[in-house]
Amino acid sequence: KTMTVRDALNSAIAEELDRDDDVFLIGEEVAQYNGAYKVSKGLLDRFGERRIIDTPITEYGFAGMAIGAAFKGLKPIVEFMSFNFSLQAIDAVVNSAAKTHYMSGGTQTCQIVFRGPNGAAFGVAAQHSQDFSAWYGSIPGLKVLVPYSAEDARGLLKAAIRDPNPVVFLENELLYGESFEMSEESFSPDFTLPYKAKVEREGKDISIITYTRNVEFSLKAAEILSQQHGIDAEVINLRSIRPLDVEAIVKSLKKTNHLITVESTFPSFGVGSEIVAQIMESEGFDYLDAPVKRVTGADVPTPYAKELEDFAFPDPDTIVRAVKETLSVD
Amino acid sequence: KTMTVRDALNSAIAEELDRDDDVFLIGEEVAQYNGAYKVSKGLLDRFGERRIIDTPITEYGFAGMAIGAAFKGLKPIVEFMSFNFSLQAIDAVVNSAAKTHYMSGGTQTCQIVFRGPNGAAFGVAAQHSQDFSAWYGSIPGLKVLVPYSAEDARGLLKAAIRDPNPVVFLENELLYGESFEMSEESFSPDFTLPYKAKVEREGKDISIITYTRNVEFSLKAAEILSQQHGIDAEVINLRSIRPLDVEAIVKSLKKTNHLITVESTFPSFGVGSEIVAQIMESEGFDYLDAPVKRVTGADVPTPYAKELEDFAFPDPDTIVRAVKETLSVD
Amino acid sequence: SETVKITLPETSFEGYMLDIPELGFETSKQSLLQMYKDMVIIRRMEMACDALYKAKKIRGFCHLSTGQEAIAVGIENAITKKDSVITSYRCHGFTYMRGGSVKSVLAELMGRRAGVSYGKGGSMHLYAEGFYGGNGIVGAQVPLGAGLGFAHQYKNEDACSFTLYGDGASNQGQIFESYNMAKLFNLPVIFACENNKYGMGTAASRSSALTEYYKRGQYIPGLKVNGMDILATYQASKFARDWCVSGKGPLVLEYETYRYGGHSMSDPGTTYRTREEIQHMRSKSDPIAGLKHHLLELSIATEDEIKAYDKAARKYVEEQVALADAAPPPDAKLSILFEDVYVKGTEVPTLRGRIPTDTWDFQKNDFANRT
Amino acid sequence: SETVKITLPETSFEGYMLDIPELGFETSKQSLLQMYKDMVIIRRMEMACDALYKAKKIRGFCHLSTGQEAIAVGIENAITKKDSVITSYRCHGFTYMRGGSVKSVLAELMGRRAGVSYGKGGSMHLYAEGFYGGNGIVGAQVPLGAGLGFAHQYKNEDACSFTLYGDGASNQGQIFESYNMAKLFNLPVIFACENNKYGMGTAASRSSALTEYYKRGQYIPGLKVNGMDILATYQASKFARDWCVSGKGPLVLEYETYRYGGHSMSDPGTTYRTREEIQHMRSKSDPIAGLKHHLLELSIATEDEIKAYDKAARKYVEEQVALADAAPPPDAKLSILFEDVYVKGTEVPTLRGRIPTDTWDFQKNDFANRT
Ligand SMILES: Cc1ncc(C[n+]2csc(CCOP(=O)(O)OP(=O)(O)O)c2C)c(N)n1
Ligand SMILES: Cc1ncc(C[n+]2csc(CCOP(=O)(O)OP(=O)(O)O)c2C)c(N)n1
Ligand SMILES: [Mg+2]
Ligand SMILES: [Mg+2]
Repeated sequence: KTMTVRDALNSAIAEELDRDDDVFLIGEEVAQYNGAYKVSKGLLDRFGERRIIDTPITEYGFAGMAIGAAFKGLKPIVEFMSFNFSLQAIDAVVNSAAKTHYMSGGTQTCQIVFRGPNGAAFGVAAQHSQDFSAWYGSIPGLKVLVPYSAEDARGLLKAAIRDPNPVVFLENELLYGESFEMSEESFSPDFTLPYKAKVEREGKDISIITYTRNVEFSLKAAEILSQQHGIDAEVINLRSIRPLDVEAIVKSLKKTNHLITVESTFPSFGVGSEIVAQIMESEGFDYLDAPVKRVTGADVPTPYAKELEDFAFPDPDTIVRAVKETLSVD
Repeated sequence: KTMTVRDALNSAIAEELDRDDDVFLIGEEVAQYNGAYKVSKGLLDRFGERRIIDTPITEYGFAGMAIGAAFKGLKPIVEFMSFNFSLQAIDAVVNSAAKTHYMSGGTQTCQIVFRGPNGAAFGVAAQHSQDFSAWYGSIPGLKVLVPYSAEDARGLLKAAIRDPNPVVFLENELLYGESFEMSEESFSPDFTLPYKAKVEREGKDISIITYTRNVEFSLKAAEILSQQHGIDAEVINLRSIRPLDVEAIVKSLKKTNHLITVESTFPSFGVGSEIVAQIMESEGFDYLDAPVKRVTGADVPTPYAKELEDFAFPDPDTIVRAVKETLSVD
Repeated sequence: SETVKITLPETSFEGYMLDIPELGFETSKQSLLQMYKDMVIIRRMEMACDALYKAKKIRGFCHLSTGQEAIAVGIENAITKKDSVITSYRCHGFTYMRGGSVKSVLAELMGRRAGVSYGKGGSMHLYAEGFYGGNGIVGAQVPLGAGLGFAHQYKNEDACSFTLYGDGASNQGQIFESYNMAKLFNLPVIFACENNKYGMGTAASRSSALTEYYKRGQYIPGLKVNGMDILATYQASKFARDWCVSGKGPLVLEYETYRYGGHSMSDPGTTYRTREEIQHMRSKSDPIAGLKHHLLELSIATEDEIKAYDKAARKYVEEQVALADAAPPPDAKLSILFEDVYVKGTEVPTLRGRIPTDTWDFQKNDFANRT
Repeated sequence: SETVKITLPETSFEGYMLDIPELGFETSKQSLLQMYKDMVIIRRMEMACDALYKAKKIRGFCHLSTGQEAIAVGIENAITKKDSVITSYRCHGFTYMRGGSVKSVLAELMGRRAGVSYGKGGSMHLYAEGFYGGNGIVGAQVPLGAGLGFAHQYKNEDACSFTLYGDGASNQGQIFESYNMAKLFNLPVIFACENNKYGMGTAASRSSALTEYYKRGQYIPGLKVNGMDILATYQASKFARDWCVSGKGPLVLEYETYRYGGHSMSDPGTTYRTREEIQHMRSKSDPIAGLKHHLLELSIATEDEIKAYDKAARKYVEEQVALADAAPPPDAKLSILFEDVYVKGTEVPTLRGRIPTDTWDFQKNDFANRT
């Protein structure tokens, strides 16, 4: 059976709302409009205004309000219409949600999920295209999840909603409509996923470490590599940025001795940078037969024109190029 | 002759105010109170209310207002009382200051400096201790400077104020009162520094790449290493995070074949991570005789108690440990 | 040119802590005609956007101002080139009025090098002389607009800043921060709320505890204006400019208006409001029909002349569409990708592409790592 | 216990869109005595902080509430344990009133494991049952406080949230965002501004275009209270709680008060205001002296009894200081450093120290990379 990412998210939220009266969904256009991207479709009808709450366009205000509610034991799911707008609320997320448990010596919890589409969509230009995985990923006190498939989305979101810590849940607008095969167990209302990487494709020549939509591009690249160059790439879907499953990365590297990272964040201080540093500091380093190469978003505010935008984010061809350069193949 | 960092900043601002009527200073307590940390001492008296402007506690508002003024050709210097509070304004800095020149196809400039103390002071706990160098450093459209000495502070701030691009200028509160030797030329009103790394101490055994207050700790560590272990460390003061002077790093590495990074940001997706990744992607990689080790802030919201806080940020001992581990010395 | 005397209906304005503008004023026939032509061109331009979007020639978000044309046109006629204007993403009409040609606006929307932002900004990020964008983050432009006013004051210019934002945006905290500073510093800023009754799918009354947006400055005087009447809009904008330029400090304006279409191209605009409501506004309050009525009544133009203008406008926009569509996109080159991140000549030495071999070196004006 | 009848002076309150509370009310002698004792203990505690700071036993920022004691005490006496309180960093008195012992407050300030936050928060980050901090980012606690009220409403509790912030904080945008949502959702939130006339070195009139903070909710009723009079403060807080709990929605309270000391320990507090001003407030409006006067006048206590209370309070605080000072700091261990980043049992597998060998493994409960 298959499911779209949108439906996976919707069903995960609905089930958790069913399961626990303390869970509620809050954000811009989540209720009457059914969500800007229809992730919350039908939820207002089913759960009513107490549980599905439309807010004014005041990100700092409603994120802060949800955090306060979490301080009193509620379990809010906060939808940012886009994580680009979470910049208006990032002080609340970082200073109030992430740090309070520590500052209070563990006496004050904050069970909350911040979710919504992260990064770019098509043709939405610089202010609507930033990927925040590395920023949120750097904050102790947060967990940061990055689902790719519908099963990821369902299992990780349900886990996040039940996690007693603040979780940042980064979706991808361009994946909402995509359908994925689902396992039998993933339909269970108790299906949750651990925050561990998943091997999406086994391979022996090179490891491609990636997440969200770039998993798709990496799988495509792996096909091209296999068919055109006889290169057998292993593709690893990180699923989580914090914690970062370094063990899984190193395990794959030990097998393939070659590795690239693929992400859509700005290149500097990004997810790839951290992975390289982690490898360098682990036994993985000794298994490297070539330096790790990072495939990243280009170091530009995202341009609008398609001809330029096409250079701004990874695609299968670029991944293929990076692999070939890493393996010194023409 | 010597100068404190505070005086260096103060004189740089005063001279640039003298030089160009479009330059003004704006922020909380910068005028009548002479600055929360007295960096702007005497400037109100000298330049008057038109040029030295106290604002309400509304970071988003006054940062945005200054950006708007920059759109019209003024050259604001925005003081954040601490960069921790810049989180309330970070949307304006990133989405309005950094991206507008690009989004406008180069038709709209934004000459502005955001400055103030970044990172921790003593005993100020989690909400007042975050180091934002990697975050701002990741944003194309910004430049990000990190002065260490009084000469750095003077030369880089004057350069930043004259730079037609938005510049984030990260100071360190704990350095304000420290005195440094100044070169003759650094007293010139036309003294500016390029955004390049500086070799603070030459050495042949290992390169320590660092910035701001950690330069001091690294120099101390180098002394200990030299005296107690006969290790000759080269200490490099980055001075700039964006651009990052990879050339200088690699040059040093080629000489020493060993390298560590030292910074006070959270460890993940930090400055050290990026340096490791840059080395991996450069010819520097071939010169590494041991993996690069990162010395960073610990992965915790900063604790208050000194006994714990002492573990939160690098100190000379930890740097010595990292060097010894890297060189496999007991 | 010949002048006419206008008397606005009593219902045009509602004041808050101020005396409303004169209802009677004189203006030239010529300028009324020009207003008409401009509104028609903007409407035609928005219709062209709609069609081009549906033809997949415009990508991403695209927000049309159909129904709201009187605001951009009324303001521009009331101000001078020295004044500043800044808006949200719903900015096509303002860009045109500030001097951006229809071609250069549409070329931008189609991602062409001939666009006002050289194809880098798209629909939400248009700029022109004295027009500071086209800003995509709801509410973000308001402190920027206060800063434009700050600069006018700093430079001792007789000019002001028209800072526009929506009814939805009106609740963003930075707007209140801006109100406060503008009042404290007595800045020549007009906080101008385009109240089109909805922020996306949210009716004003569901987003705002106080929907009298002209009062939201609280300690700043305010004026509500019938934003569907170009004459009221013009007179109010002139009043507002005079207010600011004469040193009275900031003012809050509320233009009551209506967007005929959806919020953006992906929103049909009919799930959160009735078709009757839209139809009612279109047929009873349309700013173009309203001015046409005046032109006829004041014998400034005949029905035939107006038809001719309409036809000319349509033809003109069609030509501009063709020119825009004929304009090439930016070259698919990394040198163009990396242009404009920094001011030319002051770039960081290199900028990285998606892989290290795509890194650009500004000094070499070539790839950094290729030989 | 015996009751007394209080009649507040006319000048105690100023209302905005509401009828001010009754000036006359009954209360027990016992509770007035307790208020007195609590205020004296808080003052003594703050004096102890001052001394401990000067002795370098307290580090970092430390903000005292000397002069403002009537607010914490008045509120606590007016509310129940079910209600919520949240404040800025100036939070010692509130923590004490919500149930944190003097010892546990001072231990926290001295960075001891026995502190309310186990030494991890320090002066600005105190917590207690029903007290949600001690928050260090100016204004950040206000949306959080609205969320506390939201939770009370969601859970259908007869309880409200006292959300405190300063005159300086009152201009932060998120406060207006919170006002708006609280009104739209009819939340039981009291937005309580402690107007102590200065935000750091900035006088209220230089930070705020409208210094009548009780009116800043605009569409939310407001009440100004003489915050130097514990009886007025108590009565207003009770009124506010009743207002919210009876379903009337949010309320803005302004407690007019004064801080005797500097903003924090590094501020002498005398560069931006005159010594005369401080002296005047101290001698004419002190909340403790004011209540003492009532106690004498109402024959609740004699001069000697009060002296005895004062002495007892001093002795008590001295004992608590000694106990706090005798309490050990947290063990200098990485296991303690990394505790509380996440909820126990749900940590990320490892957290990194300053170097890789200092990485902590929660499963192993030991270093990850050491053998
Ligand atoms: C900070 C932020 N939050 C949310 C959005 C998404 N968004 C774009 S427009 C809009 C509605 C704005 O409504 P209004 O201010 O009334 O302006 P209008 O579109 O009606 O002109 C929303 C929610 C955004 N761009 N920025
Ligand atoms: C967002 C932010 N900006 C600035 C500061 C620095 N700061 C701490 S307290 C303060 C003054 C606040 O004044 P007010 O709100 O009147 O409270 P009071 O200190 O008088 O109790 C400032 C500017 C901060 N902590 N957070
Ligand atoms: Mg609207
Ligand atoms: Mg104050």
